[in-house]
Amino acid sequence: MPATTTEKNHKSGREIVEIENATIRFAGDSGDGMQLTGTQFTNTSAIFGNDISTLPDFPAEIRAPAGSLPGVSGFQINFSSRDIRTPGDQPNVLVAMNPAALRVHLSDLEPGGIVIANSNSFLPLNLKKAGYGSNPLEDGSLSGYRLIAVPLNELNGKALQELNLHKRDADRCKNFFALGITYWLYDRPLEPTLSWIEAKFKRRPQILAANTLALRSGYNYADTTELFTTHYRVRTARLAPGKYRNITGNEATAFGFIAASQKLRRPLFYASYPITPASDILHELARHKNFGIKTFQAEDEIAAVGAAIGSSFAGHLGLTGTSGPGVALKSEAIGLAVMTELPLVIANIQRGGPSTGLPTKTEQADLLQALFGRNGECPVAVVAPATPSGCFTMAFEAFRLATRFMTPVFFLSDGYLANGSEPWKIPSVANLPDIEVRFRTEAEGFQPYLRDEKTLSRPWAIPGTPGLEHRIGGLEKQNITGNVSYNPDNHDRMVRLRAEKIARIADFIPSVKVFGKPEGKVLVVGWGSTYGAITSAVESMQEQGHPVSSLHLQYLNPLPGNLGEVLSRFDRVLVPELNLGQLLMIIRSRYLVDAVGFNRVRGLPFKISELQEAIGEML
Amino acid sequence: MPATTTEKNHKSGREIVEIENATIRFAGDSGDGMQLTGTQFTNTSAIFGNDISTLPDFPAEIRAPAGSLPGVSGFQINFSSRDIRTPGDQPNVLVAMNPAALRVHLSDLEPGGIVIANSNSFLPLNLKKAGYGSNPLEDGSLSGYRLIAVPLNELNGKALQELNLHKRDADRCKNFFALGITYWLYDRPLEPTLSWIEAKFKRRPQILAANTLALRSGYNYADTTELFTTHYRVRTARLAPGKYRNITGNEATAFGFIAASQKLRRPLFYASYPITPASDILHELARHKNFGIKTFQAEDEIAAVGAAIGSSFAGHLGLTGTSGPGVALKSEAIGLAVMTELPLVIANIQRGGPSTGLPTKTEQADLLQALFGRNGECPVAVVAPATPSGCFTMAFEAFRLATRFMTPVFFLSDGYLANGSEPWKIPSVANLPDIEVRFRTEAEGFQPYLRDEKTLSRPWAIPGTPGLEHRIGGLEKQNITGNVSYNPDNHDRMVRLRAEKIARIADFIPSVKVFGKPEGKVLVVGWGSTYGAITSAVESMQEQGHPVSSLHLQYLNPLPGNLGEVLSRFDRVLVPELNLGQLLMIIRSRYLVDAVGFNRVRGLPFKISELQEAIGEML
Amino acid sequence: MSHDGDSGRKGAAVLPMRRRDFMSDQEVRWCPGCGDYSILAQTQKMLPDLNIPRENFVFVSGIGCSSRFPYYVNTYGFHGIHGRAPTLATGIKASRPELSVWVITGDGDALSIGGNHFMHAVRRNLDINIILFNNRIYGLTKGQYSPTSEFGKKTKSTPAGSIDYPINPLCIAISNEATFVARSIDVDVKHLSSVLTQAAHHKGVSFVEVFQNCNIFNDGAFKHFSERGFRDDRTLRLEDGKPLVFGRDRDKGIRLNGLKLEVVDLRREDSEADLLIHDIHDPDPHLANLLARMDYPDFPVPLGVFRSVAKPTYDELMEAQVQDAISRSGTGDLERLLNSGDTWVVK
Amino acid sequence: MSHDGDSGRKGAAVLPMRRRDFMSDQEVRWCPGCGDYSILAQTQKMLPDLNIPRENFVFVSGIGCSSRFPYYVNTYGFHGIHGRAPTLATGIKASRPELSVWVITGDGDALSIGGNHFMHAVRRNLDINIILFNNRIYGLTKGQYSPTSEFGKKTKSTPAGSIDYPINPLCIAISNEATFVARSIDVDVKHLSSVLTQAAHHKGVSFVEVFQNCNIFNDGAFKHFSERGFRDDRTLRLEDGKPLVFGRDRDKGIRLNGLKLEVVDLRREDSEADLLIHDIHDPDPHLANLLARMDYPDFPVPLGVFRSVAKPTYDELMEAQVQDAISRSGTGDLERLLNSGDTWVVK
Ligand SMILES: Cc1ncc(C[n+]2csc(CCOP(=O)(O)OP(=O)(O)O)c2C)c(N)n1
Ligand SMILES: Cc1ncc(C[n+]2csc(CCOP(=O)(O)OP(=O)(O)O)c2C)c(N)n1
Ligand code: SF4
Ligand code: SF4
Ligand SMILES: [Mg+2]
Ligand SMILES: [Mg+2]
Repeated sequence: MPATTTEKNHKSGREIVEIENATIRFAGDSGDGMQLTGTQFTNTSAIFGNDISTLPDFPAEIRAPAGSLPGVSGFQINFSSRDIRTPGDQPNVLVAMNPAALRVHLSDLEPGGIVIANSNSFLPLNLKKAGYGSNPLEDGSLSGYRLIAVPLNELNGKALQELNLHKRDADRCKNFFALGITYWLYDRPLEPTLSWIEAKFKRRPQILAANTLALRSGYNYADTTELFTTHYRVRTARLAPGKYRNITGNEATAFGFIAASQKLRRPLFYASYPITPASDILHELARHKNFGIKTFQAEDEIAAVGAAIGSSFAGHLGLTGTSGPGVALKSEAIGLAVMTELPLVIANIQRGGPSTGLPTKTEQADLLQALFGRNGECPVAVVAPATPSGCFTMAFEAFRLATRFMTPVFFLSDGYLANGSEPWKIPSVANLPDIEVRFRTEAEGFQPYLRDEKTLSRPWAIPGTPGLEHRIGGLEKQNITGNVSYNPDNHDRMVRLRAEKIARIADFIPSVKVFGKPEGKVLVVGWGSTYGAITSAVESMQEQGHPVSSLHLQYLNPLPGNLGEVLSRFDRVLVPELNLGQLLMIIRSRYLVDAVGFNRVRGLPFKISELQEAIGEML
Repeated sequence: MPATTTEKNHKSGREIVEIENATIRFAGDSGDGMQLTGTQFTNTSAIFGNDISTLPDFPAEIRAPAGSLPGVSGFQINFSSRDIRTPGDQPNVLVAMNPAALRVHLSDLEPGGIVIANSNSFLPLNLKKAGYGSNPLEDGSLSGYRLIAVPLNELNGKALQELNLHKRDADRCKNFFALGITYWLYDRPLEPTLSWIEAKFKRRPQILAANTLALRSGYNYADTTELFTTHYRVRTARLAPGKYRNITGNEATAFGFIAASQKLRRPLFYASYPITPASDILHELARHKNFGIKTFQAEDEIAAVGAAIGSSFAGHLGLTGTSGPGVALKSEAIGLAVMTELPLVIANIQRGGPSTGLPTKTEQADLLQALFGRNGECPVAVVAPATPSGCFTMAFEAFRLATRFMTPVFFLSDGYLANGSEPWKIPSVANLPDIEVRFRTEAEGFQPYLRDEKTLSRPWAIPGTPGLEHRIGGLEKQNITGNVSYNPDNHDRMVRLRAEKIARIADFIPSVKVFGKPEGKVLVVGWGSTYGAITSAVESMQEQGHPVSSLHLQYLNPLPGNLGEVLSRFDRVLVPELNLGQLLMIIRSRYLVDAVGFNRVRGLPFKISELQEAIGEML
Repeated sequence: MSHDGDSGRKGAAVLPMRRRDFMSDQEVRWCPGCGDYSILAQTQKMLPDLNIPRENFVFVSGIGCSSRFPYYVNTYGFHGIHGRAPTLATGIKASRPELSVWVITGDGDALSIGGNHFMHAVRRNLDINIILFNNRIYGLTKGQYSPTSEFGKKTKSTPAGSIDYPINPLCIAISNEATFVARSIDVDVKHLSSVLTQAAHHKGVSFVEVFQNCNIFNDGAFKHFSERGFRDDRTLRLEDGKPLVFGRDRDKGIRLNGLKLEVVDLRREDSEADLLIHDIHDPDPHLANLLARMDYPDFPVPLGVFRSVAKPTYDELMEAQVQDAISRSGTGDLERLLNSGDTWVVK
Repeated sequence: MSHDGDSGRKGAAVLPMRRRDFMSDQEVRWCPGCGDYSILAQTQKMLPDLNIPRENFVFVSGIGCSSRFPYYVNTYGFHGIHGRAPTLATGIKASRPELSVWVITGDGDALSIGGNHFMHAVRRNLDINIILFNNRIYGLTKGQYSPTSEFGKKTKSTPAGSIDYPINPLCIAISNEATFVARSIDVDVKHLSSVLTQAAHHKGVSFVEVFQNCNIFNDGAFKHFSERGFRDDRTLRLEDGKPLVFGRDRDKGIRLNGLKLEVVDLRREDSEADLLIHDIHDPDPHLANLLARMDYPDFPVPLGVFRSVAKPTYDELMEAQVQDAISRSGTGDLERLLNSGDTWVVK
């Protein structure tokens, strides 16, 4: 957090340092409310006007054993007065509610960074659970950091004394006390959180009072004591003018689908079986039934995709969402949708694999599954958002393509996008692309597999339309008539037609744009959630004068038509992915370019610094 | 069928022409017994000592409507005094039991080839069903062929008169009458079929007598009438000395698995859900319970693979078999086997896709599904037999690798291999490779994910072993201890270890051998069931002096270690596949070679001639 | 909500329809003699009488011989994948409750691979008709035993006899609280047609098991009770509100003895008084359950409607939640949605 | 057959085992207060008494909070994938009948995604123990409704209330002819331990539903009948051979009225004579079915063993077919197999 200007705080008299951006990480037990605390800090900073980017990181267990290492839950926020694209490589401040949190997260903290630790929880049992031989708050092992040990339980307990709460209930508020401290540290307004507390607990006045008091007390404590010699101010970011809100990827995804449904004037039918990190899309869509949305929690993923296909056949917008293991189960049915050439969107919110893997961590390792994870030649379109708010656009795009081309479309998000958030300039509905569905209604000349000349798509002829009665299914179809056909030449033709139909989508999607010079030494090619880290890394390399450019693919199948040509303008191509080289394989095979991968499969997003290093090695 | 020598038949006095090889196709209604007729002709020719190759081709319906085009069932046999590798591009003789059979198959017949048609079935209704405006036996449209119209029902009926059968029952024998005719035409011995009839119908003397009589009468009819002016002799092939049997791919597959079980001294557990064209493996294995084999017809494919994994965990040889749609369903569980690092063999008898596709037709379009059809980085080994009898070896290999490397292995056969047959020189059991399983039994130092230095495989420690109690599962594992771990670096390490383990298999499989010169202009690279056609095409191009070689991959993942080097020795690489270019993609991406695909997706094997043409275009 | 209505209601056929209006142009490809023909014929005959526009019918199936059915009916049709027809039907019906949705399935399709979807479609009381063609064998894959095959059955996959205890489809349906449960048989075309009609009229899930002969792989599976000569003695026609009487001479009945059923010889006992009275509307499924477990030779095989009770359907409940949301919060307004939550303005 | 025997029988522990022998070194990661702890504790306490060598136990599970169970038991264990535990168990048990196989599953795991495997494992009478932790919610995915959630339940995925009619797991098991069916509850540790022990001793499939409190997402789901104050009045302890009596003062009973059950006030009626006598060995499942459908408030909630009948198990039948094949055809001879059929010699 490079300081820019310094002034004296009017109230405390202590120094206030103006900085460009800061990164703070809250960490504690699963039960300590860290996700909530992080979200409050995020919203406050967003409303305050910073650019933000967040990274929640929580265990697969609901409430892993108190004090244990696997039970640690974290939430990182990067907030800035400039454009930022990632949650930050290294936090400047770590709030550690217990020894386990300290142990798990300390290594990420910047050298000399601030540790705010709840000293009340550094008791022998907790220290042992975290694997500490001695108390790090006392044994000098934190000498490389600025340690602020705060007896949170004690202070918070005292602050709430007047309310006569049970100790347990009072203790539950200590995260707000900690939040108050950080608000002072970064000169944040209390109002957004105060009004959130008010709205949330309006029916439970005791809790309302307790949380309010805890927050204020934490703030005042930092203000009055000499805990910190300085505090910081991160000014409003120079974001483009407009109305903003903070949005997570899963919210944006749900909104994008709703927007598509509204623009297409067809009801959305969302069929899903709960799975981390996709469940929140179901939860979100279920709340908006007044948009004509029906949500169906199916008995399993196969039922979900089957119902979505059925719904599409019936003329609604069939949508199913899941994560990798669920996609595996849906793959047979996706083949059916390919054969029957029905619109269908499959949202895969990728997580760490293989198998159950790392359910709450992020990864990009399902691209090849989306492309090839079915029997036979079974092409589908694939799109992938690059940022949390970008999920809106690509969700919308998924349905634009699915309905236009009568095809299944994969929407590949991931755990990082899903739960991460950023400020979103709310688009005006009028500016959304105009898209429409045209059902076939004329019986004259109707054939179920008659194809549109441009898109090769077949007509969408829905039950209830007189004269268009027809039968479709998973057996090979005769072109045009749609009758079952075992004819060898017809099969060959249909296999190629289905492939060609997907290939033609390339004419209906934007060309890739290069970030930086249109030619040069190194081109960095990314896709999906790595956008922020890649772009930031490339930008800083460019600022250092290196001949590096980047491009980011949001359309993975088909690839944009100009990609080959762009690739050819660079000496070397680097493809960073959170997998072992999936897009890399496609690019090498397709364009015969000796592209090189940079691969990390750690369940976490890239750090800007590691990408810079990797790019540096290519130069 | 090029003639070599000619002599006079001692009995009929008619010319007997010696030829090198011949191809005959039987075609009729599903109910006409064409598969049986073909099998008899095959076995007789095999026992007689020809080299043979067969291609059954039947509809997806059990008994499609009599006389209809989709109801036609065919069986083609290529038999020869030389080495042959394919069922033949063009039949020399077509036996057409009805108009539909003629219509469907005539275009494949060689110009001037012989049509033996059952004239009794060329009645107005049947002609109409087959789409004939007039009777092709009479309207001169067959003038380009040698037409032998035989009133089969009539002749057969008369021959069986003495038995006083119902007309319907008598008619059922007419395929044997036709078979008799073809036996005369190709100078085949009647004995093998006669003794088969005897064994088969020993409890039904009427049927026994009827079939015997029909066969003999057909033969005699051809012998006494002047139906044919010449007949043909295809001498015994110069096969390597040894004991032979005829074998289909599915039989050889089952035998290979049994052989692996015997050699590994572990019981086989086959769990499967019926599906064409894999079901016969279940049927075959179910008959050999005295080998300690347990077969389990599961409620679905997921249950089948789950049970196979459970069996492997328990220390048996877990095996599951299916076709593409079933693999789609199994993919989540295969991921579990990858994560738990258990041996498992998945036999995929590929058929036409996508979706239900063409259930009874052949295709090679599930390679990428085998490689990538799961969530996450989820590597497995893949082997693929090249010939029906070669299924034996590769099934055996699948278990050798699965147990040695503690990994799932895909065995990719296809409908053509499964149902096709060829003479098989029966291997001696003593000559089968020695392979063994070593279960971990020492408790001292045991760790579930401790790895063998060479293979990186973990120990197989089965329930019932005291002191080795441990837990595995689908969540990411800590290396060595096998405990659940969400640690980022451990995950990255495990992802790479799993990949590396599969990569190391390359050291345990044979190098690829080039057929032809080790360098040259064109290298044809194939895999799976296209072996026969590719090799034949390449051989004939070589005979014509072209600088063409070929290699055939039976190990698809990992690829043999010397492949890259071999590829580099040729100017151009052609990859013929019965898909849209799946191996092609891998080769291009891996070796950055501008390989070109030759792709047909017609549900049928390649013709030698089309491959020759494709190769020709590369020269 | 703001979407256009679906085009379902315009232009229904004006003339009364006939059987041939429901015959498609596709050649029927079952084996000659297959019981499926009869079920197809009865369905095509019955459909015109339902007074539903032809374009509002959707026939959905899985995979199997039976599942080819939709190709032959000239309505909308979806030949799905193995075992998944109920899932397709769920999407269709839940999206468009005005459609008449029929699931055609086999014993393997519905009870083996598709058991879970079958169970859940039934328990949700989706307003669809599920017709299970039970031939106690896998037809399409050429003769393996199925979940309804008898114990010990020798088939290609079980040369030493199957060791799976068979499933009773009616019991499964009833234990999932199916609101309409019936059984018929291919060879009794009048009965079949009547049962199908009743199923069609039931609102909620209708489950009909049809015994169907597969003359190629399991010929005569039902003939021990269904052949004309003794059909009346070995089957029991269920009639609502009537005592359970059977026999060619209607001389046998069924009564309750404690928790069990027993056959009574009406020639020996004096009255029908203590015979069980069939009651398809009983909200409790106990009677249906008892009847469903009756089997030859201890009992006659019951045919007809076992149970028919009213309960709100899944599709109507789902639609009601949408309407309710609209009436509570107004038709969704996208602009408002996007602008919901904490927002701020950057100038 | 020619293979080496599995190593299952050598070196069973000599000393009597204790609870802690069945505690693994893994930290238990359920939420504090979760009902799963009690089930784990009772299982670990009961296992030593079964006299089965520890190495012969295998605990198999699917995915869910409950499915973490195997990690905590110091036996062989397999944490599978969602809904598929019965399939893994089938492979383990069918391969190695000497192992004691336990399936640990949740209401979502067993009845939603895994419904089909559950059904088929039960109907095959595989000799395994299936313990269903029914908390009527999806715990691990943070609180969506499950197939056993009550109609109208508001959860994250059903903000307007669920519209699925709940499944009764016991009825499903019974309709699949489960040979052992029981129910217990986390808070009654003695009862739970006794039911688990009986399940362990049953040969054939044992199905035990355990009501389990999820204090995070569905707290108090069972407290309306299970709280100490009125537990005896609102639950019925099933005891084989005994009349169905309940109540703190054992003053209420259950009797049959025609096809239905009714509650009798024993203080008013003179005798227990016409009360139903519980009979777990009745080959007919009617009584079990009637009991399974009893629910509060109309009836007390029955706990205990509903049914326990003997029937050959799948694993033993499968093993018998292998042994039978060997005794009929001799141990498989590979050389002979490869040389079977028509062969010929080329010289
Ligand atoms: C995923 C999948 N698994 C297996 C099959 C093969 N298969 C097709 S139909 C069928 C069973 C047919 O039996 P049933 O449902 O009883 O129908 P029937 O043919 O007897 O009418 C099977 C196993 C398939 N098509 N798809
Ligand atoms: C294929 C697949 N789909 C979905 C999930 C997500 N998932 C994990 S557990 C679970 C349900 C848990 O509910 P239940 O079985 O009742 O167990 P509980 O957590 O309540 O003990 C779901 C939906 C998954 N892991 N895998
Ligand atoms: S195989 Fe059996 S069920 Fe299938 S069409 Fe033929 S007779 Fe009917
Ligand atoms: S979420 Fe519920 S079921 Fe899961 S561990 Fe916590 S309390 Fe137990
Ligand atoms: Mg069937
Ligand atoms: Mg649960």
